[in-house]
Amino acid sequence: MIRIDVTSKHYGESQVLGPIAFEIAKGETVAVLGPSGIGKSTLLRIVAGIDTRFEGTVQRPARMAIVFQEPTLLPWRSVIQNLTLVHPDLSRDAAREMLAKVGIGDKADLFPGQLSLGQQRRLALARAFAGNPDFLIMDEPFVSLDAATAQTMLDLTKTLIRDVGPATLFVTHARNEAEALSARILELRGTPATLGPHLISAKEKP
Amino acid sequence: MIRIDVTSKHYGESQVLGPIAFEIAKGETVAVLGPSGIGKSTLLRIVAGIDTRFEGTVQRPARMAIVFQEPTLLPWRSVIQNLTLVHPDLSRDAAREMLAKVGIGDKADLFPGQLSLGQQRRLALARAFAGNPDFLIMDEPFVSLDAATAQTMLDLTKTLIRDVGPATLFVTHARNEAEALSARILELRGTPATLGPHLISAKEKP
Amino acid sequence: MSGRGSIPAASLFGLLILWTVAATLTADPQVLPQPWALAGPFLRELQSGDLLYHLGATLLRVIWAFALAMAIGCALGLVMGRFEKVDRWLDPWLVVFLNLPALVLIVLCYLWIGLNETAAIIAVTLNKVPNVTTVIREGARAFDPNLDAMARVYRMSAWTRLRHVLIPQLAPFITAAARGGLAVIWKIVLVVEFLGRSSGIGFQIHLYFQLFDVAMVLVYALSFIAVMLAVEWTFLQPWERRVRRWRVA
Amino acid sequence: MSGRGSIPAASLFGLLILWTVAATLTADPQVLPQPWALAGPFLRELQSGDLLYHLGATLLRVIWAFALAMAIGCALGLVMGRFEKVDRWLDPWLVVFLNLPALVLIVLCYLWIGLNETAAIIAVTLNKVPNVTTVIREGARAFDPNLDAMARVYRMSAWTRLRHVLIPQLAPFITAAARGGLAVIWKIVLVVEFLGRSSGIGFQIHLYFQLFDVAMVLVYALSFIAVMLAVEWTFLQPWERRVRRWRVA
Amino acid sequence: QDMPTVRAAVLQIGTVNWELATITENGLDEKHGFDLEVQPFADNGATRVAVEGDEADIAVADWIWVARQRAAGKDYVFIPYSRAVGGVVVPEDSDAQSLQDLAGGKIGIAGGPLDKSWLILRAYASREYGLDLAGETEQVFGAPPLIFKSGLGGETDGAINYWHFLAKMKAAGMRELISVETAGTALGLNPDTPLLGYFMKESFIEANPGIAQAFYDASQDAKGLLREDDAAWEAIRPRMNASDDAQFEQLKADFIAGMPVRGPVDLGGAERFLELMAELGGEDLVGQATTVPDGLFADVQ
Ligand SMILES: Nc1ncnc2c1ncn2[C@@H]1O[C@H](COP(=O)(O)OP(=O)(O)OP(=O)(O)O)[C@@H](O)[C@H]1O
Ligand SMILES: Nc1ncnc2c1ncn2[C@@H]1O[C@H](COP(=O)(O)OP(=O)(O)OP(=O)(O)O)[C@@H](O)[C@H]1O
Ligand SMILES: [Mg+2]
Ligand SMILES: [Mg+2]
Repeated sequence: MIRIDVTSKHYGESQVLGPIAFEIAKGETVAVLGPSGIGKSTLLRIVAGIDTRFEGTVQRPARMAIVFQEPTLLPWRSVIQNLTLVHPDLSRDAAREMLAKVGIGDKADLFPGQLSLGQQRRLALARAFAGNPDFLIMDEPFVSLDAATAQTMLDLTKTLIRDVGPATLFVTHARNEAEALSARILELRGTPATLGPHLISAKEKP
Repeated sequence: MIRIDVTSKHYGESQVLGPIAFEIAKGETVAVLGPSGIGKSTLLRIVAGIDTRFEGTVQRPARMAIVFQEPTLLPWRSVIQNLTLVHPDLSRDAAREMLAKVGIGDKADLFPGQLSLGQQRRLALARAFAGNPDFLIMDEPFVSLDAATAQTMLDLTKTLIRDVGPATLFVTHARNEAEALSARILELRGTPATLGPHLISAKEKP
Repeated sequence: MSGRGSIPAASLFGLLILWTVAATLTADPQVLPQPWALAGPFLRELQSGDLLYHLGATLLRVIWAFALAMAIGCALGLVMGRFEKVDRWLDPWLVVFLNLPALVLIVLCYLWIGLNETAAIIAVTLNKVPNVTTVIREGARAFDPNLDAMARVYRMSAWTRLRHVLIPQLAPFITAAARGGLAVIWKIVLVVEFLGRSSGIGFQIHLYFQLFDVAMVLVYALSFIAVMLAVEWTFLQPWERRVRRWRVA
Repeated sequence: MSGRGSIPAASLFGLLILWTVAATLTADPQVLPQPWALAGPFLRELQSGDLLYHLGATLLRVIWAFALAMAIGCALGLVMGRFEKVDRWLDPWLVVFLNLPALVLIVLCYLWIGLNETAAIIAVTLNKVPNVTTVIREGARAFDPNLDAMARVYRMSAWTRLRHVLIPQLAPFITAAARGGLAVIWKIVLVVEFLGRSSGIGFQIHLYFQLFDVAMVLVYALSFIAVMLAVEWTFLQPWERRVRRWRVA
Repeated sequence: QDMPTVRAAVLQIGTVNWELATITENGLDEKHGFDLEVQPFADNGATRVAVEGDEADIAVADWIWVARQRAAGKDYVFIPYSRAVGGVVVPEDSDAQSLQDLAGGKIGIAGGPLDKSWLILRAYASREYGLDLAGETEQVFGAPPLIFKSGLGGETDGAINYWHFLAKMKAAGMRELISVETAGTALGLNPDTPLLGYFMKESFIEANPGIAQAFYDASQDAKGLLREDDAAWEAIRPRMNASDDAQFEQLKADFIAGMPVRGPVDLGGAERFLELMAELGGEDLVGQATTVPDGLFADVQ
């Protein structure tokens, strides 16, 4: 069970986040929507425990996986090492298989800098999926991909959620992605940002 | 008049681009489509003159502006300096106005690292628009933005094209963006990538 | 600001205590005098004007050599780091000059140019340039190619590129070279002074070492260190804080 | 490989020509002998075994001091660069030790520990540690916070983080410190040897300098430089190429 | 006025300064028709670089060194100054009675393996006791102050140092085991051969005829003053860095004892000395000067 209770978050003088509280149950998927610059990434960093300079409390499990808004790979290690170093338990074969799933199976021995940006993003996704996390955090995971590839990634995410059952929190601008993952939708609004009025979540719709 | 005539482009042993030839007239807009990893960014870098290790020739004007797939800002200079240093002729007032247009007018004195990724991308757009270029090159310029902001950016681009009339070459995964800019569409396909069979361009449609 | 100043003060005080303990354990003022035993000799040298005279002489040499070595070293390092071809050609020279003993260079300079200030400064500069060059070269090799491409496409002028694109990326290397550089220069100035000048801290230190007057050796050494601490705190660190602002913001 | 080797060779040959010209202009073999005039003395020293003996002694000291100084300096620099608090406390000490004249440290070491090998190596190490620390600290301050966050969230082990996240970022700083470091260490070893050892290149150089025998001074200095060139080409540069592969790919 | 200037490059703390200061302070330079200008340096090597680089006209060295340079083609000429040489001192409570007793021990030596005192003592030990001093002892070569300190601290069993450090060591209670003079005499060397002296370039003498003699006269006058007049010592006492009266007296006595007699150098004695040095130090020490080069010693009366 993940419990988020942020009272406020300031950068210097300016307050970015107001009171934001919600919970995510095991196996549940939550999507955060909101315009650019509202504070979605800030919220995710707080939830992930990267940013600790805020008022409030966050309860989270230990086994987490994150997909940042930018790929954030180790440019000096090969593509496959970017999986195996982060997940020491992952065998090389499993790593290769994971790379193949995201469509960069033939790039295992290149450096990340030799991938296209879309391929780097998929590697970051592979890294997040490979660990069978209890809590999956993703910041706009499917942008910069063509429609077909984005669909593949979305399907992969669905499979992971079905098989491993992590709590999932992700940011997106595309409402259809949230719906595809049957996510509860939280919308950030205003300055400082707070959760908008409860929207009909994808789950409740049918 | 911009004339691109690439015979081939290799990375090491593997050939990424096959023969690709096209022209862009002054005031014309060309959109490049294709799946992730096909070679769109590679092509754009060749056209911009950043990558010179290819077979073929490119004719381009001197006054160019580029929006990379990643923001590529000077992190150690303030947001406004990222405009004024690149465009020494741009007055501070004009720069502020430009920032306001892309919706980050209040961030002029922050460092780029203090912006959200979407705001950084908009700064990169502002930088490209501010120079009144003869040739505008953009690599997935409108991703990572919410629908409303993306629309604003699209409108700004339209205005620039109408007022300044640059030749424009841009990569996108969203066919509707290409249509909104009335662009001629080029589709990259295959390995090595070549131009797909001629598609009905947005212009020709009506 | 007062909070910022108090830790260094406390830290230096700790060093003083350590020294006192060491001196008490040594129990031989000829080997290591107590810190307060230096007050007398210090005031004496200060009043006689000797201290300031020699300190001034050394500082002048250090400043000249530092400015020259940094300018030449940065330029060379930048060029060698950016242009592989030049690097291939100059690299062996760099290794040779890097490892040429200070003594050899200094003596050759003195014999060629004469026992004068010019020779002293050139000798120090020649000794130091390879050090600066190696550090800056590493920095230049680590440049971000994307920013380079951006600067090229937007046709930024050479000067703007240097000042706003390249130097900020080099900043940590420049501070490392400058800080380590001052220290190395001053070590070489000591050798230069002791080999052929009639003034300067190095001259005095060797003199008093010959006389086995450790107190005076320390008085002179510490005077220079005090100046260096002042330089650290009034120039280097504020400058560093300024150029690092974007990182912490 | 042959292409790679030929430029350094040509470059060294150019240096040799420069030397010949300088020697011809100097026209005084006692000030600067012709390069080939060193062949005789070199062979003599080689055959008598003196050269190898002293070279060995110096190399042993250099290796020890280098290993110690790099290990301690990297650790200190890493900690100071990452933890602002520690940095605040230790920074003044760093400046003091950075600027403490080699002579003072060496003499104190000899007086405390005795005129022996341990004292010599400790003296060199103490002289060099602050230099390494300053360079590495700059590197540690420039770490990418995003990679840090990634490593934290994925709970990478401390060792993996050090080896695969931190050290690769430090690589240019480590090479700069190592390369400059070897050079500085060897300069200090020379002083150490001349002040209180009975073997080593520094000892020989000072001996022959006292005799004004420039040829022998050069024979010994160049022998060490030759070793350093070999180290550059067989260790440092291949290592550097390896860790830089990802940049050029 | 057209009095020639003589620029002397000396160690700031060198004992030669005592003599030079006596010369300038008593106007002995003007009396002999030149103007003495003293340039202090911190290292012996520096003084030699100064003369070689024509920044100074004279400096101090031992004549073996000057002979070596002359044989190598330099036009250096030697003017006697002092025959003061060192000796071996041992701690007060040491059991050592002769060099033999140092076998197996550790000797601190200032000036390196080619130090003349060390070489003479080695020859003496081998002649007298059949002892290979270099082989049977451990040598620690070091800067004079370090040898001084480690000698006093008992870290070494014996110490060979420059004479003014020896004087201080003796003043501190250390005992002279044997002086180099005694050893040299036993080896058949002429103890009156002055080892240390000034050297200047022949070209300088040619440009200033009579300058060598004039300088020698001034030096001799100064020595005379110092030999006879305690006031002259008081005048230079501040330069002597004697921390107490005992040191002062020891330094004074040893300085006077080291004054060579006036007159030309005994060439025969010099030749024997050089031979011995060549035998002991080999080419490392004497270079190509296997015999005393012609014109090495200035023609002074
Ligand atoms: N270090 C900082 N200092 C000051 N302001 C900051 C800092 N980091 C972020 N901000 C501000 O906080 C706000 C929220 O940023 P955040 O990155 O969370 O936005 P976001 O919702 O993720 O936007 P996007 O969709 O563009 O990624 C922005 O307005 C940004 O300017
Ligand atoms: N330096 C390099 N070395 C080897 N291969 C490279 C290098 N750079 C790019 N590639 C390969 O070239 C291909 C095209 O890359 P490019 O960045 O042009 O793709 P793209 O079409 O822009 O994709 P995306 O939509 O994901 O940005 C990719 O398969 C990539 O792996
Ligand atoms: Mg964001
Ligand atoms: Mg791309």
